[in-house]
Amino acid sequence: MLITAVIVSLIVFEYFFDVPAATTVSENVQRWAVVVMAFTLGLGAINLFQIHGAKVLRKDKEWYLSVWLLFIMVLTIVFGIVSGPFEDSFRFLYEDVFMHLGGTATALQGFFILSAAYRTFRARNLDAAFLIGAGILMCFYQAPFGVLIWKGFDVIGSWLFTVAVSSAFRGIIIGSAIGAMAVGVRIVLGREKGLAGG
Amino acid sequence: MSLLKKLMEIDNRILYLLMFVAIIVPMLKPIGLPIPISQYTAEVYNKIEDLDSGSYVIYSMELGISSWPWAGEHFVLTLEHLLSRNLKVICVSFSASGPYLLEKVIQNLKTTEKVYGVDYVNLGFVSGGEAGMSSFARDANTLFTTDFGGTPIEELSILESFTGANDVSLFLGFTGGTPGADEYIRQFQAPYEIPVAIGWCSSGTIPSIAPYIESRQILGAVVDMKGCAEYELLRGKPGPFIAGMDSQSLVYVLVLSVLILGNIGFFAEKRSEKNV
Amino acid sequence: MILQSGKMIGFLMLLTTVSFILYHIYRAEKGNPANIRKLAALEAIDELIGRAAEMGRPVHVTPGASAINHPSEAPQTFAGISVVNYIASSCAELNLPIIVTVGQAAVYPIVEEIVRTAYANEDNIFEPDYVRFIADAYSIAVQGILEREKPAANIMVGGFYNESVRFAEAGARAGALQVAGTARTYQIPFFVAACDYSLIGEEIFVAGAYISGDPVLIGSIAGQDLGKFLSIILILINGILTALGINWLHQLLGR
Amino acid sequence: MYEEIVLIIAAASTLAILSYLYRENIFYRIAEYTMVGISAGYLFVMAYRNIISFGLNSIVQKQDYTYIIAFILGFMLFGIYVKKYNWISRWPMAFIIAVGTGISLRGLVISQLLAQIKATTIEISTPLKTFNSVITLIVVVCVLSYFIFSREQRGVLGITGKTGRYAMMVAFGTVVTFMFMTTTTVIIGRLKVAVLPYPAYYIAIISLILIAIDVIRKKIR
Repeated sequence: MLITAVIVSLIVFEYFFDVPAATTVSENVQRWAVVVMAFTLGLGAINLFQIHGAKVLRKDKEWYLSVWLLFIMVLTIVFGIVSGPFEDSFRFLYEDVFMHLGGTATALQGFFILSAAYRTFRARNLDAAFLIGAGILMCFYQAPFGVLIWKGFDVIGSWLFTVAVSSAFRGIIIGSAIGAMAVGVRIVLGREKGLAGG
Repeated sequence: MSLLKKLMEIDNRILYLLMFVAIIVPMLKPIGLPIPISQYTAEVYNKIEDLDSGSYVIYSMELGISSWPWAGEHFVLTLEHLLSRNLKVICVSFSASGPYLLEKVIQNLKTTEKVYGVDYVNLGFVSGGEAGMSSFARDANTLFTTDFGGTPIEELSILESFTGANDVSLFLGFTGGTPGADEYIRQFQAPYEIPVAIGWCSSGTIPSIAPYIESRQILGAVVDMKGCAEYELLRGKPGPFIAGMDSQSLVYVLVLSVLILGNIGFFAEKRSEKNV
Repeated sequence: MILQSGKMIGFLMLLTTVSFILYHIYRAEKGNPANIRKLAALEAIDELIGRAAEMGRPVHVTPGASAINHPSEAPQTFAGISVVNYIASSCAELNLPIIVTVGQAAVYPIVEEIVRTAYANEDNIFEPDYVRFIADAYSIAVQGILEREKPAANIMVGGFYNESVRFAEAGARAGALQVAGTARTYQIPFFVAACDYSLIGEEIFVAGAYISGDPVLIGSIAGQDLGKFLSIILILINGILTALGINWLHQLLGR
Repeated sequence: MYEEIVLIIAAASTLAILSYLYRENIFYRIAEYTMVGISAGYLFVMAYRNIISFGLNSIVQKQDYTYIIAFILGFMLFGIYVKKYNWISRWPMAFIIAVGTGISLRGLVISQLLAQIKATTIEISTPLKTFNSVITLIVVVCVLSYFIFSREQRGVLGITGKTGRYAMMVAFGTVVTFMFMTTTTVIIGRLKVAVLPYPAYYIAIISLILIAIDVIRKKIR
């Protein structure tokens, strides 16, 4: 799509060159984008309506849960927009209910990693051996008990971290920056599958 | 061999239970292990100490309300530190989940002499991801019409002489991933040359931020509970994070034993297969 | 038209890299693509499918849970779809049952079509439950499938989030040999630690390009390689010059 | 009283999610659906507020009518829900993708590519610093060379590529280990706020009893 190519080029061009006209246009485009992107945030709710509405209509397995989901979603929206996001009703849903659900859900992941570490993280090849070896060593660096056993763990750990780990990530960052340029080129050319098909 | 086999077949749930035990026991009976202060935390702390009073600081919150129970005290501590240095703090969020957390942080401030709208402000959420950041950095004063609570910006005296990133002396970001370090340096550090520091990041993301700290694009970072504990020490206000580090130690002992045990079992199994 | 101060080198770098990529895309479209190497993990896939055929157990494959309308996720999903394509044709050849799980509604029709065609090409029967769309609770559902249906091979290439570690664990416990890859940095470690072969980061795009033979993809990979060569050369020269105390390149590279 | 009720709800929410660790159950399912519902609703509210404060206010108060374009593009997004007019939504999508790509593309050349190349120097000061900087340079080059695909990884490229891969493995191992700290932090927060204080611990006791009953029931079978 031509519009994509034009906008990408304009924004990139304006950054490197001092052309007031281009800057004005690009500034405006960016401010519009702030508003258009806000619209996309609302789409999630509509999408849920479609999926779960269909489930309820079809009386799928556990359709009552879908009803509950839609009910609680509408409730949040009504409280947030009609009575205002600083009212107790909205705050109750968001701060007293969601805060606890969301926080705990984050924690689950750590437990899954723990059991996976126990069952499947095996030094089955040299790659994995390096990975697990570093993992074990870093346990001593990360937690205070390591220093208590031997002061050297802190020294080795921080050396490994600042030199080896951060350099490896530097390599990844440089590589992915170049990769992002390639994606950009494909988008401008309209040759990125899925995205620029229109 | 049979003992090893038994140790190899512990149910996942037992592991989870052990994790809980490792966390709870030190909470009830603290051990008090020493905490060395890392370079990364010290850099953030010293930068705040070195700023001229009256300069603008962006306090950018990308974490959601769910992080309040476990890191809220740190957010408040940092904001109080900024205010005690007489800095003008502009709170903003580039992730939709952030503004309420900012609101909660502000509600829990213990200092009473600082005034909302004069010394600090919560501008709320700017949508648009990097486009939002870019617009905010370029001309924040024309982007906003109200603060998060709906007060028109004309009534907020803190914003009178604030135009955007050019006026800022420090960008302090609190992030759990995206948006995060990459976006900060792309939109704030590189184009405007303002110092960027990470006020809080999760431990898992720090390896990918480290290259930027080593290259001095980012000054430093407060990393997870460890960083918070160090920050508490630096502020001279020992609190919940220092206490929590004991739990961390026990959890890491558990992780260590799990990794080693699993691999011992793996190699023992391999050897016995060879013998057969 | 004034180049903003201090940004010249940046612009040149962008221009050079972009022209490398454009040149290689052009070359590839002219029917003269650069060679890209076949990755070890791809060779392993053949072996895995062979093993599954011997055991008479199915192969599980998934293109990840990522969407296809997001710039950083779409390429991963399409790489995953290419891998599905490759595996589907191998499985169809051996008339081996395949289980493809899809977590995104927009991806499902594409994958279904691919697998159906693959089996039709070999005159083998395509069962409707070969490709399964999982509307929600993707991670729980796939975990369940791995545990119950015990595939002999589990291949996961695409964009994965938190589910990666659970899939890898479930696959390993089901006794499957696993090949996995994603470009999401935080999920790669789990795949490497828990799977037999892994594709790290950009390797999944290379695998996708190798399989699909898409000239644009192959061209952009070859073009990127030149960009990386250039970066390596710059790093080396910069390193040597700074060691000698000569700072002009160092200053040129940025303020 | 209100506070106590809130605490009980907090405890119930926390434990409902955690109960997944024992096994999948209806409490977890309800909690999950509630979470998705509130989260989507919250995003909708945020979207609404931002559209008003950035978009509508700019038109009404500042008389900046160019924002009308943003509104048109925004409403075109809804075309996605009508099969026949699906194509309408492609315009705003293309717009969003274009702005996002352009903005990140222009920033990353200097901030990520060149700045990181620049930072990779050889420092001649103390022997340790020199040693570290040389190692850094070698690792960066090796990692980059691993991601070169149009040459076979043999000879020099073979060695550097392998080294790069192992260096990345060390980095990934570090990531895995470090991740546990967040979990611990989160759980401490959960326990302190929503499980251990009165009257929340009653919920914890009830759920422990439920689990115990479930275990015994399975044993009997």
